[in-house]
Amino acid sequence: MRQVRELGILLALVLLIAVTTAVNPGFLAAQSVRDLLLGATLLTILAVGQSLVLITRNVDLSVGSVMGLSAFAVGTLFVAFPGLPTPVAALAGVAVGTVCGVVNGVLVAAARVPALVVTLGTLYMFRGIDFWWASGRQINAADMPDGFLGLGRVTLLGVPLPAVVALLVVLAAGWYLRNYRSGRELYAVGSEPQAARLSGIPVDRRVFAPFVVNGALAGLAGVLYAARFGTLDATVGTGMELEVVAAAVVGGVAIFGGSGTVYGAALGALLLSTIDAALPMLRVDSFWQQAVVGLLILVSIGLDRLLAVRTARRLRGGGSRGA
Amino acid sequence: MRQVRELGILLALVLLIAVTTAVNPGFLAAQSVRDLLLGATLLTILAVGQSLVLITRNVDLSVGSVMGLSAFAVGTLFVAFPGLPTPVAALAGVAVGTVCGVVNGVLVAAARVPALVVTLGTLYMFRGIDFWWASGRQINAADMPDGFLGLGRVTLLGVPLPAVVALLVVLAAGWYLRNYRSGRELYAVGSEPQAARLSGIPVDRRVFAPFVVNGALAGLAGVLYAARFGTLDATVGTGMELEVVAAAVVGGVAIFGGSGTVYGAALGALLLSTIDAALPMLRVDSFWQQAVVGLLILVSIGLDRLLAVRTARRLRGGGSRGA
Amino acid sequence: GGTTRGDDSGEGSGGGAQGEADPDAEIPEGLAISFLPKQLNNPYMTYANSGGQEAVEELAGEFKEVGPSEANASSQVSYINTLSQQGSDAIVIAANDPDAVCGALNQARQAGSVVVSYDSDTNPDCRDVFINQATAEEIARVQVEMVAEQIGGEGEIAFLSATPNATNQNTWLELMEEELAKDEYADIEVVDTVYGNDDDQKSFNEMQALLQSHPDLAGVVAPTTVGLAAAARYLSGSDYKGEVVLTGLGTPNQMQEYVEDGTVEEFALWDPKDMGYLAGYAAASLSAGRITGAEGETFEAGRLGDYEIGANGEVVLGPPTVFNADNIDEYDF
Amino acid sequence: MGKSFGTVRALQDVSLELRAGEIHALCGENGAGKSTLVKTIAGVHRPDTGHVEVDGARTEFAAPADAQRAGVAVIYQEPTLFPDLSVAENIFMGRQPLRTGRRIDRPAMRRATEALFERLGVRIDPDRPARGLSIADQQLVEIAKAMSFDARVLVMDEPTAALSGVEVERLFAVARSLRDAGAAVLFISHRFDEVFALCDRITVMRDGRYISTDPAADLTVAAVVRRMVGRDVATLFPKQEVEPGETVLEVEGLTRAGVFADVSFTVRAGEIVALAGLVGAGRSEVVRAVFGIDRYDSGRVRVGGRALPQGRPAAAMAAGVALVPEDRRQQGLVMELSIERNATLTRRWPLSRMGLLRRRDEERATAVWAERLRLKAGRFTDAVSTLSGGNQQKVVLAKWLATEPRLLIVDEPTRGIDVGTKAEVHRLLSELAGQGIAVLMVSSELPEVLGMADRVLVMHEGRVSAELDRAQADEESVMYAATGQKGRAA
Ligand SMILES: Nc1ncnc2c1ncn2[C@@H]1O[C@H](COP(=O)(O)OP(=O)(O)OP(=O)(O)O)[C@@H](O)[C@H]1O
Ligand SMILES: Nc1ncnc2c1ncn2[C@@H]1O[C@H](COP(=O)(O)OP(=O)(O)OP(=O)(O)O)[C@@H](O)[C@H]1O
Ligand SMILES: [Mg+2]
Ligand SMILES: [Mg+2]
Repeated sequence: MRQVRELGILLALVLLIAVTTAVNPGFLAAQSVRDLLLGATLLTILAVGQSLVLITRNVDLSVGSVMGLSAFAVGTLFVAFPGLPTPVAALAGVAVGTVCGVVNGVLVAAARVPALVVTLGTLYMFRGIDFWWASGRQINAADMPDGFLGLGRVTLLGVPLPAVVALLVVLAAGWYLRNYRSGRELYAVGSEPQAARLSGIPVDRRVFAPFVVNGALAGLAGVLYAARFGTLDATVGTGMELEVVAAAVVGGVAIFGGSGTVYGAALGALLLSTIDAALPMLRVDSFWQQAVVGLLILVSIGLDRLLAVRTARRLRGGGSRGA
Repeated sequence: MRQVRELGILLALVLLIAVTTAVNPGFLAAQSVRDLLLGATLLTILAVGQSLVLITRNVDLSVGSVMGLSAFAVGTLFVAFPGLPTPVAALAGVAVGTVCGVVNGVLVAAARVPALVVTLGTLYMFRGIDFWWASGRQINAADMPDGFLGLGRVTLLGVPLPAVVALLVVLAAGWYLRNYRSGRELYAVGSEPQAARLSGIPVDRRVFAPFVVNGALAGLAGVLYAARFGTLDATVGTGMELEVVAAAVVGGVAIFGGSGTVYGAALGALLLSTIDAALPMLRVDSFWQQAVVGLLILVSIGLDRLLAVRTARRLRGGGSRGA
Repeated sequence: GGTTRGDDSGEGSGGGAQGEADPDAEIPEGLAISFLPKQLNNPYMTYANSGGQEAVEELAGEFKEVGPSEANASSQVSYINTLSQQGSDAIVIAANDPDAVCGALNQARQAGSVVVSYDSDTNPDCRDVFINQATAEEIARVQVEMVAEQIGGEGEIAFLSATPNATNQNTWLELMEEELAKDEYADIEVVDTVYGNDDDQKSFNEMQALLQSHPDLAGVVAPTTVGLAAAARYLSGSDYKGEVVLTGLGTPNQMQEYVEDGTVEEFALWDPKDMGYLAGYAAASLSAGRITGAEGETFEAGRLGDYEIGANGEVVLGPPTVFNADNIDEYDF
Repeated sequence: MGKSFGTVRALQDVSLELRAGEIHALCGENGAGKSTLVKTIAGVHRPDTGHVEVDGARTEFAAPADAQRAGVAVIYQEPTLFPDLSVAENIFMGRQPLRTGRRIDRPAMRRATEALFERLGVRIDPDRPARGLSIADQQLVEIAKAMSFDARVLVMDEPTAALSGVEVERLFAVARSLRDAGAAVLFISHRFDEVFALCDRITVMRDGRYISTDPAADLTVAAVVRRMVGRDVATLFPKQEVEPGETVLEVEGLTRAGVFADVSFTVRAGEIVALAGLVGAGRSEVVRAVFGIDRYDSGRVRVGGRALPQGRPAAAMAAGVALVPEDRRQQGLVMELSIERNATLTRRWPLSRMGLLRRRDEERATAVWAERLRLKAGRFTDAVSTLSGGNQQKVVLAKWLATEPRLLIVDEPTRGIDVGTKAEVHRLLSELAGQGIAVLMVSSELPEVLGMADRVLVMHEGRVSAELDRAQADEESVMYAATGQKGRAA
């Protein structure tokens, strides 16, 4: 069933790319593939982190704020120490994200308050800290070293470095979830918290950790944001949370916890990013674009659904399941 | 237990008002109470509709778009027929919302796709239609009749008419949920969809109806938005969904369905609106305001939590199952 | 509103003057001139582009308007790429981000397009000319004049701005404070600056708090179109109507109701249509080689007359227009 | 009728005839297809072949609501309650009594609920939410719900699995009065004493096929078992005699206000101690507290001489304690995970190296246990939720037995398990005790208690009312203590 879910999304993605390329062959030109990958990088990384949290039946709405805060931190660091090596700055950004994740995790695991409410609170908190810190300042490309800004141009076998990083994140998270005991326990916790507790799983710790990892990944996304866009103010990442959760859910991660994979979430992120990138290429009338985004999401889901039903019927030899 | 939940929020609300009034006595002046009530009206109506959907273990992210579409429809109607009576325009707005709700409901109930994904799709769809329709136009106060724009100044026993409407909506929904079979069945469906189906509850219909009602209420909110703010373009209501879901959840409606009341949701909406209105009164530095909003949400929830734990302990201390 | 983002003119050598200008060159017919606003569905931008369309049509060119539905830099980049692929002669852009669009713009320029920025500038390195709607000094001066006159030269005033992070807003606020420091305004005191985030509800809340906290407040200046309309809407429905002066930057259509019902007497803004018109002429002149973007060059802009290019390749449209009951009906944006 | 789930053929050409005024028993091994048949009758599943006739007329139930309208009331094997709603609402959902304006009449609903509980002789507050009800209480609510239908056909899928003697008697009284009123009752149980005490005719199924239907009077237990299993089954309670070793579990003065009070006992290595008592006596609560799921107000728990901290199942596990809980659905199994994952959820340490799981080992371990417990499943990678009730119970057992504990606590270990496997489970428990493991067993099945236990602790209203050793314990003495009548035997 789960594999099917991902297949459906993959199919939708392939179809979309095929149609777009048919209309505008430029879509598969090296440059625009690179742009597409770079564009999907941030969303993918965030969707992976979010999936970990969602799998445990929680949610982290604060990711946009965390990413913004981390991006601004990296920028400020470069302003203060112009010659800072890129890895150090990157580490600092990730550290900022991790701290935010720890705050979320502690509040959720300790206070046993719905994660939605807690992270809504921290969404405003972190954003507020960002505002206060920035105090209206803006950090521009000129404030950051070229080596850092050029990260997107470094390629490995033709793939831009940030995309490679995103890929590694996906693979690592997927591998971990599948092959490690604590990874499997995340599913158990999200699927049936009671049963998980009874099986001796340290539920609080398993709820806590994904928030931290998600925070760290949001921090990483912030670093990549800074490198990619070069202009930073306190509003970076505003409203991102919805898209991130959507990418994960489109990719088959259940908001009710306990099911889904990070590969699916990554595919979801790729699909949403591709929709965004394909529309201008398809010369869709700009006034219609939003409507088309919505339509494409619905169609992808419909396709996915169709496939799932087909497979289920085949497996089951017909007949409904009902209960 | 459920009552306690609402008590906690009520307490947080009273505390907030008390502190703000102590700092700035003007907060309880007739004008600002009126403003506060008017300000909370939209969010309250939307939170009530959203609660109905949440109770059935679904969610409607498209409310902001629906509200925007309905508001723009009302404005366009006035531009086309300048002398239109207010009730007709209001009905038209509600009708637009209802149609959107029907679309959501059909897609969710028929396609059995997670509501989050469906309504994310329609969020873009409806917004896209709004964009295409507005095509960059803006509708201004001058385009609408004074009688309509003056709705907020009409009072009933000193309470502004829109607030009265919101109150009626809350009471009607609360009454319905508590006293009617179909209302109770919404809880059943959200609490355990499998069991609901086994009990012979028409699950699809019970999932469908709240989307329609929520659409109609979002339409109503659109009408009130038009009357209150007087300036309409295609971006009205963007990003509203998060605040609406948050209001309901802060008020004790579970995102996992099956529990919570619309009274709680309304209190949640009132709390969030009051936080927004109180901060400027408290002269909180603007760079800090966001952070303080977050902090206040966390504190309210903490308070609520504290009360709940207290009561639970008291309940348990005395006798067993109470049979 | 279209007034929220930076027209900060960064450093750099100014409009990349390449080659020599030939003031007498013919403007060819059929020039493809594409307007890329910050965001498509923004009435302000739509109105500005209608001026651009007027200019392009006068010059017998091909007018085109494309853009993202949300104001962000990354989607502008893909439009720039598409336009340059299509071989557009000129790109007229209101940048969502001064730097993020630079790479794409420079690629387009290498491919033969000329680039004009309007409303909000890009980094000067990656465009030929910037059409500045008005200088910040002028904008500040006009607003101070208006409020001073309306409150009778003395009393407490407050500012209602957009977001605390909006650079252009902050520049204007600073310049207004400087202006108010002059002797002629000695009796005017600025008591508060609040931020409505260009959100209706938030602006309502902030106005309400301002009025509650400063019982003697005489006037409010809102240098943002969204904020001004929201503040006017709030005032017109509250007990303070007629007691507190409100002025700032706003669009005539939005403000018409409030000027008519007496909530607002006067407010100002540049004419965005003229700005688009001027940008259209500048783009055509660049494309034809009449100008290169170097300081001191002049060009003719149809009904607006002649303009001179200033430092950094900037062309200033002129002083803001003041709107009041007498002239508000003549504008439609 | 026929019904398949993918490759699993749950029903093949099964026919069943229910007459008005009879109580009809349905017997079969775990996974024989009994519940599937019930669900097909109730309109939950649609049959692939065949059909349902009511009063001789062919009908098709597209949904459970249709079956309800036709007068078919069903108690499903797994309780289907709404945890967030009150008990009264659970019973009357969709059929609440109304007053003017089609409003729900809450007082009337409450009264009706109390009347139903009165008939069943149970005390449950109609206004409390269903969440937190013990599995037995849930089952009672289900029974009350089915009774409230006044149905012509009442189907009960293992309603007694979680109940003890007194409740079962009451349920039987209710079933008989329904029969006498002309209703048809279909009764499914793995307890033969009940089947023979209650039923008029018995239908046997095996592997999804219909085997036979005969009047109960013409059959013996042995005959039914032979038809179910297709062979003879060895003795039910193969108790091994073991010399108890040192004390493993020591519970002293354990008290939790309102639930249990001053509970003290010990369990020694190699010993099987049974906790007997009526439903709601607090037995499950005691073992949950011992294992660290629930907190307690006072008292002490020691394992192997060392005190166990409160409220930490992980610590209990580390000390070598295992608990097989009674509510497998909510507490024992992660329904959406595969059989394999569930079975190995508690013992990944031995199966993993540096935290890395080795799938092949996982598969092998599952296969071993599946073999030992005769698990009937399609593939081990299927979700547990697709297993039959009894087979789910086997997965829970496997999961905990595999941890090789010092102290094994089992709460209703054979609930819903068929005769063949039950013997297997008993043999297993006895074998474990023989290896020196201490076993604490909560059971509502008196024969099981008497057959298996070295010592019997009887609980009544939260207190230990008697402690009987193997020789002293008989049906009478245990029931006396369980119902709170002092005097004899104690
Ligand atoms: N939804 C389902 N999907 C796949 N297989 C199923 C499903 N429901 C039941 N089965 C399979 O059908 C077979 C019959 O199951 P059923 O629940 O009817 O057994 P049962 O006779 O009630 O057993 P028990 O005594 O253990 O309750 C089992 O092999 C089970 O695994
Ligand atoms: N979470 C809870 N909150 C309140 N009361 C509870 C809770 N869990 C159990 N109870 C009550 O505690 C009492 C003891 O229940 P327990 O489950 O221990 O009984 P038992 O002897 O094991 O019976 P059973 O045969 O039902 O398992 C019951 O009255 C039950 O209703
Ligand atoms: Mg069964
Ligand atoms: Mg029990």
